[in-house]
Amino acid sequence: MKLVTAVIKPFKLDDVKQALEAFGVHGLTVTEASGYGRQRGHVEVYRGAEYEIDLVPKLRVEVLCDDADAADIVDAIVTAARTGTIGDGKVWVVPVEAVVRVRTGERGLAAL
Amino acid sequence: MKLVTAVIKPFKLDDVKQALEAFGVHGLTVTEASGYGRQRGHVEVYRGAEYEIDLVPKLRVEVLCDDADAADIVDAIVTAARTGTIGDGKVWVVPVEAVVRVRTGERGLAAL
Amino acid sequence: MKLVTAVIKPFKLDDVKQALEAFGVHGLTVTEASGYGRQRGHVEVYRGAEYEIDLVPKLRVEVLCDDADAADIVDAIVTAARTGTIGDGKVWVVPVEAVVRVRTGERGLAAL
Amino acid sequence: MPGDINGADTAWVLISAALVMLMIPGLALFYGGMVRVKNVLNMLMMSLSCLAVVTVVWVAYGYSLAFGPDAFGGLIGTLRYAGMAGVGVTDVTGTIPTPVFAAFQLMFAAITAALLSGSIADRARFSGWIVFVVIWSSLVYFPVAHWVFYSAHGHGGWIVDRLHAIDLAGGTVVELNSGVSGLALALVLGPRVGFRRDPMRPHNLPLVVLGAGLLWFGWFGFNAGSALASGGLAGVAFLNTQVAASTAVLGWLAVEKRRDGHATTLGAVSGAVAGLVAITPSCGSVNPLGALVIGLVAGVVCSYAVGWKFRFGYDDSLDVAGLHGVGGVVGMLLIGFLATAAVTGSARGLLYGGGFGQLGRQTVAVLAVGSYSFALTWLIAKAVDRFVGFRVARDDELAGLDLLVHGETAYDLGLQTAGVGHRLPGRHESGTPTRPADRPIAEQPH
Amino acid sequence: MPGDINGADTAWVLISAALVMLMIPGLALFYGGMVRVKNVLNMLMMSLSCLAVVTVVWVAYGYSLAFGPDAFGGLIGTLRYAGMAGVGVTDVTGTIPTPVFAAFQLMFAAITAALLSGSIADRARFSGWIVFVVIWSSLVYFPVAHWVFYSAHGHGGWIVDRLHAIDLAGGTVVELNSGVSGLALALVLGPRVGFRRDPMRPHNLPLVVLGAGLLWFGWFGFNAGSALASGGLAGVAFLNTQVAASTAVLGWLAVEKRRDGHATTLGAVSGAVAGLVAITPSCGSVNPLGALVIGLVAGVVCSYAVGWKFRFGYDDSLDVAGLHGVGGVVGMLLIGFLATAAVTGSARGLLYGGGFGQLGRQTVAVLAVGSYSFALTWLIAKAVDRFVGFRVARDDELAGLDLLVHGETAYDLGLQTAGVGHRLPGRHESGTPTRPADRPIAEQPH
Amino acid sequence: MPGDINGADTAWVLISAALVMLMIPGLALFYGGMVRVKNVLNMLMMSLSCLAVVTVVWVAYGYSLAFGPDAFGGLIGTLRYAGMAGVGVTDVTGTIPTPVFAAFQLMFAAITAALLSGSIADRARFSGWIVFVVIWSSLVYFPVAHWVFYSAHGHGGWIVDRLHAIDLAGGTVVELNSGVSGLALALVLGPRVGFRRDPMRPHNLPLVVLGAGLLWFGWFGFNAGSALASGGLAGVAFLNTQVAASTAVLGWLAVEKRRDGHATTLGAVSGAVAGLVAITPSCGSVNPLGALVIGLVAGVVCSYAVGWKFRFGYDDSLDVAGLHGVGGVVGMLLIGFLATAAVTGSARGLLYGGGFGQLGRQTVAVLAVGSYSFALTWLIAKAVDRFVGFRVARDDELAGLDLLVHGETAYDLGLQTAGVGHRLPGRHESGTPTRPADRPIAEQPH
Ligand SMILES: Nc1ncnc2c1ncn2[C@@H]1O[C@H](COP(=O)(O)OP(=O)(O)O)[C@@H](O)[C@H]1O
Ligand SMILES: Nc1ncnc2c1ncn2[C@@H]1O[C@H](COP(=O)(O)OP(=O)(O)O)[C@@H](O)[C@H]1O
Ligand SMILES: Nc1ncnc2c1ncn2[C@@H]1O[C@H](COP(=O)(O)OP(=O)(O)O)[C@@H](O)[C@H]1O
Repeated sequence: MKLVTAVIKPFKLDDVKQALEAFGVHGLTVTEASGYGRQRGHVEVYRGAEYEIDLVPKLRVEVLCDDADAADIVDAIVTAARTGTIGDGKVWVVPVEAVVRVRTGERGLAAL
Repeated sequence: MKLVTAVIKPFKLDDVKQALEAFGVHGLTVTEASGYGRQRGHVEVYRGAEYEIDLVPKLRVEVLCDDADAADIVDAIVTAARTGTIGDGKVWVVPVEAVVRVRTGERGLAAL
Repeated sequence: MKLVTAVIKPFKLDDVKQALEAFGVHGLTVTEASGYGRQRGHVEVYRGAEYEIDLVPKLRVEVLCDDADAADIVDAIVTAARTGTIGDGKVWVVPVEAVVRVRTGERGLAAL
Repeated sequence: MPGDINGADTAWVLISAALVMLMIPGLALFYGGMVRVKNVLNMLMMSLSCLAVVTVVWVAYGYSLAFGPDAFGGLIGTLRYAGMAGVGVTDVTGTIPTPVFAAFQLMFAAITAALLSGSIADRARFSGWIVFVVIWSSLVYFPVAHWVFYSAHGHGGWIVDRLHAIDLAGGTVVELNSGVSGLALALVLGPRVGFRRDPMRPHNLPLVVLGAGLLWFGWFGFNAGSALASGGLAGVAFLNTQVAASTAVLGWLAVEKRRDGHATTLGAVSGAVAGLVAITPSCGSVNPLGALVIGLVAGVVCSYAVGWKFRFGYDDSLDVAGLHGVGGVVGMLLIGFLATAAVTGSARGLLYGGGFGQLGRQTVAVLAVGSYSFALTWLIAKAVDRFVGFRVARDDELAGLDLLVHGETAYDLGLQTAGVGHRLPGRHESGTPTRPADRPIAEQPH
Repeated sequence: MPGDINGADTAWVLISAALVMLMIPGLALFYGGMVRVKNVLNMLMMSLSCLAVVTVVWVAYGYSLAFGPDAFGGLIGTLRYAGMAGVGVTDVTGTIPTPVFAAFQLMFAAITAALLSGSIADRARFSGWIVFVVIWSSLVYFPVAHWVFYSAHGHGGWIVDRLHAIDLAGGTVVELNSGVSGLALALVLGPRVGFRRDPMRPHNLPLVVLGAGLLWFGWFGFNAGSALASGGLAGVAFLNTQVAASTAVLGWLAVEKRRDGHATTLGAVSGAVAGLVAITPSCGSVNPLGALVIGLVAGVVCSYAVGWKFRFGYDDSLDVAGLHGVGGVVGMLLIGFLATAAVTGSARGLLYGGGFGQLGRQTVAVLAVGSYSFALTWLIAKAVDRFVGFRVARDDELAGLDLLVHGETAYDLGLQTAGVGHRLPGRHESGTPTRPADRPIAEQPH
Repeated sequence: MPGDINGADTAWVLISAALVMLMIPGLALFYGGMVRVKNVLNMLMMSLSCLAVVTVVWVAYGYSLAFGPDAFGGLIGTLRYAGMAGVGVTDVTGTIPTPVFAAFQLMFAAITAALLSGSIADRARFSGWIVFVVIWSSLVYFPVAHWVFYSAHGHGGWIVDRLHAIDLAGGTVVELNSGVSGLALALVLGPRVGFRRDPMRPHNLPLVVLGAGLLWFGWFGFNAGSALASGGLAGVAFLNTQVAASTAVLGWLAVEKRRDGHATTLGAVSGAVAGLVAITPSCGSVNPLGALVIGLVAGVVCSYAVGWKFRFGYDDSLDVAGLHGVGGVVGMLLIGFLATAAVTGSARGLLYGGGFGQLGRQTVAVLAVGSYSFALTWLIAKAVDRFVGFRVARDDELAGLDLLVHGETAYDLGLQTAGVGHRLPGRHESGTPTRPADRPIAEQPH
């Protein structure tokens, strides 16, 4: 099992969701986040003083999946989340040793 | 060391916390999240138009623990978070290579 | 590749960011979180009733990095985030199997 | 033969009526800010529904029950003015047009019902609440208003015109009445799940402060407007209102600082309300030094009174009994000590050489209104609970009322929903509501 | 020869003018709470800018166009009072000082423009909006105000003084006018990205309720202040305003409960506005029972009308046409049925034995103002779109207007920014703005 | 021999007093929305505490110091009216009951102290603040009010009655006074940690807009109420208030757009306040075209003035000096240019052929009040800092004042706390507070 985590631009969530559904993934968990990297924050001006707000709002999407699907899911997310402009985000994959569905106690693939 | 992550229904946090304390785990980190899976969101009606709000609010709980405790902690969480209705959430386990307590610099088990 | 996750006191974020920049890490993702451990929450009094608010606000910082840098990055964060008082937080390291930059599709180190 | 209209008095009562109306959204926000984030809208709707429902009842028959000629030996008014008969452009009450008087008094009826709702925050069925408001206004508010405010006509209301108790702006009718009724209601509905265990902190204190600010502002219309004339009495009532609210803030904060270690924002606004409540009956019978004392006593006493619910176990959620009940009694009784002939013209309290007479009259008024409204409210609430249902299911209470009762959530501040979710094809295209066939009805999110 | 100043009338119109002014921030919050979190400030700024811009236009020539002596056969006023000539300390209009009258009427002009903005929420260029407001006020608002309100002087305005249609407080000038113009504007700008697909839920319903509360409060000045005197007519108008708002709330909620299963908070406040809109023209010609009917009809009809946009595909974002257009028509036409001589003095509606005459006059007024303002607004909007640009780029719309247009975000409630970010060395140290040389200009965050 | 009460004047001043009172919660929200989320409640409490504390001081001796007969050659009033002696139901001041006058003036005293608090946001000890308010009101506000407003009685106050400077509504007493005192206070307390480095953005701009809306609304009572009569002068003051606020908004936004590239919401409301400040002294001496100029100049000048703190390094956190100090001076001096006999009756400014006389008088008033209040405030602040302590510890400042000083947090919008935490067994069960024995006292969360 793998955990695919994606940090994306907020308004791309809908596209990512549709891409995942098309792929057959029907669950995900989303967290509000903010980040910076090459994309720097924006400048706000208040009463004549300029401030750089470093952190840019992002969403952090987590998808648990079968080992075999991980690469395809990464590709699906990358394609759906891409705008081609700086700050599009990152996707990464982490190994998962166990997954349980709380409602039923099912484990492994059955828990997804 | 392991990292146990649980996505649960918000009002179950207290039960989960108590189960963990009973087990002897005295620390955790919580993030607000939202998710969907088999449980779809709810419908809101605004001025005569119906909208489906897909994402259902959840809490995301992280517990760092010793390798030996991981399975029991998963069980404790699953039991405490269960309502038996759809949307109860998932629990998963990820391997951790190092843990440090910021205050003291202690590492490994001593850091928990 | 590794994922370094740090739970820190909110007002220490700036110091952590500066430490990471000094080290040459130019990206990170931040989430609002709350947690408890040895540090218990605070007491609020409302209209004559005392409540203990268990969860203390924290920030959760994630940094993707090269295997070789992980240990140094952990150290940099620990040093920067330390106040020496209880509740300074935890830092942990998780193995990462793949990283992709959404904008370009670059993978691995090139994606950071 | 009606007298002449005085334009200045009319202008003052017109704006006072508007001020009292503003107290209702003010109260809605005051209460709404105090509940947990899952019940905000329900709390707002409990106040707003009073504004609408009581207005209709008032026009239909409420005004007439309260201000019609005596029926049943003065227990209530007749239906002579039902449907606003006798409330025309040229009708006059005292020195102001009757529609202005009727509008001013309407707002009192509406806010009193809204005040009640705080005692049963977070757990009442909305339909039960609406039915309760109609019955309670009819059987409790209008009679008590008749006893006290009907005197504005110069004949009638037994509490003010025969007993000669003093209650300028409704310390009995509005404050004591809502406080005691709120207590009865809280007893009938029982405590919230988690009462005495979970922290139930205000979810939005700036909203509470805003609500309190609007209440304070509107209370000038409530109290000084009750003089029904633009003159010296309104001026004294206005000044007293300001003074009592202020000393109550300080009294409450002093207790908190000493007892709890912190002077809280919730304490400051609670103190303000306690002071405003206590000065409501007394604003036209004491001087500013008296108001200073009344506010201070109200602030200190109420700061303790709101804690009684934890000791005795009734869940008066937003402290209607603790603030309006206790504050109302404080204000009524202190008139018996502090009334001064320099303001009242004749009546004098104990400290101004008037003996125990006035204090006795005030006590009788408190006991009469308090016991009547407690008993009636308890019966009405029981009946509503039995025949309509007054409390939501336990699971609904846990999940929160906003989504379940009103199908809405109060805030949507996140980015998550920016592009997420979609409008369902629905009634406006097809005439009948439809749902995508391939998915089950959504479960509620708990 | 001007008459004498009546101090009571003056006090009432002074405070009424302040009340109407408060409606503009009230509207700003009402609208601001309804849009998504990324466009809150833009919505607030669209209302606030009307307050500022229309005031300047009014002083320069607007008051004169609206209330100057007839030009072009009564189509508009002359420039005699441009620059507030003739609006001095001692000038009198009716029984009040002319500056008081001018201030009261100014607020009507400002809020009407602000009302419009709701129909094009989330997508308008700010510069285009400012230019539009100036032209629209000049070519649409001032003429229509001249037709209707100029009658306040006792001579002139063809709709009220010659046609003898009834419109006390601006059901045509303010409500119908803004509703129809809003529709034209929405058509010219086209729907938002995601209209009919994405949920565009209010981001902050307590803010919407607060806005609605301030609107309701201010509307007493709007309607009862329009009597321009502190007396019985103001009293009836006040009471009717309260009654119609209340029954409209109940009507709207009843429809929702039956149709959608939930009585919503947004429905309650929308109902209130619908009722207040419909009673605006009629508050001085019906009795409280008539107001009860008008509110109920407005609540029910508008609760359906706001859904038309989904069926027909125009994006009247915050329902300006559905509430103010439809509600205004409801109020104007029902006068034709419900006007009673007991209030008007003479004019009678169909149900009070007055025949079809008044209904016909009301219909003519509606058609005249409706068609004039639709046509003119459409032309002006097209012109602004062509020569200034009226709609933001698609990407800017997706990212949200607050950051892009105003360089701000509405809320900063998180801890993330507590110690993050830094002030740029800038203009205040060096005189000219600078940016760190080693980094590119920040991209906007989408 | 006191004159007769005029009911209309009384109604107008009564409602004006209520309007000015509303400015204080308005200001609290205006300021509260501007600070960071960790200090919201502290900011609200600094304003609210003024409302309470100044009221008590006013009743005790403040009214008498300000409006008692001259003591020390007119530097201040005597204690003749201490404890509200001579402020009874039948006492009259001018044409209104004395209690009404005393209540109206009380609100001015309270808001002036509240205004000050903005300059030391985020870092003041609450106890230090309370002590400061009492001393500052006594030694600075009441004397200056005596110099300027005492003239309302027709004899006395040297600035208005002997110097013949013009200041209708308190450009010196309220605006300049608070601005200059705010500057002194900011200098004594020193800048916040992170000043000139961290972004300290408003945490809730809709709250700021709401606060500004209430301020604007209340300012009509402040300015037009200062005419103390319901007539033409109140009308002109009202209209001028509206006009100046509007042009100041436009002036400020134009500067921002040109200088910074964005017209901000914070700029719009700051502009409004700047205009309202500048028209405060001048609203009763210029015509609407004069008001137009005054607003424009105030908006432009203040939009630059608020940036000076970054250049010179004093941390006037919410720009009390930049708005009220500078705006007050702008308003006072422009009277010297723009006063017109058509409004004043006699006094004329430079541009209306009055020569330099009036300008000189205005300048003297500004210098007298400015230097007096700067010097006194600096001394008082130093004394409070020394004997009570005026600044919180650095760590407390970093963690935020809400939790540390008031034991509360402003918002609790998350789901995290829905079922988390628990009430401690405590004082209400046992009489004395207890804490679970097995765990250490909770550390504060920083
Ligand atoms: N080293 C990193 N560790 C964790 N998150 C990162 C890292 N670098 C970037 N991110 C996340 O990815 C987002 C986009 O990265 P950025 O470098 O700005 O753009 P791009 O990937 O298009 O070059 C950032 O806002 C941040 O949330
Ligand atoms: N594949 C997945 N990856 C990550 N999170 C998931 C996944 N599937 C479900 N979740 C999370 O678990 C929650 C509950 O899952 P759901 O399928 O709705 O209910 P259940 O587990 O009871 O069948 C979701 O709201 C989501 O947050
Ligand atoms: N076992 C754990 N798993 C996950 N997070 C933890 C754990 N223990 C502590 N934390 C996080 O670390 C923070 C600080 O831990 P705490 O024990 O309070 O202080 P310290 O590390 O200084 O002893 C907590 O608020 C919580 O967010």
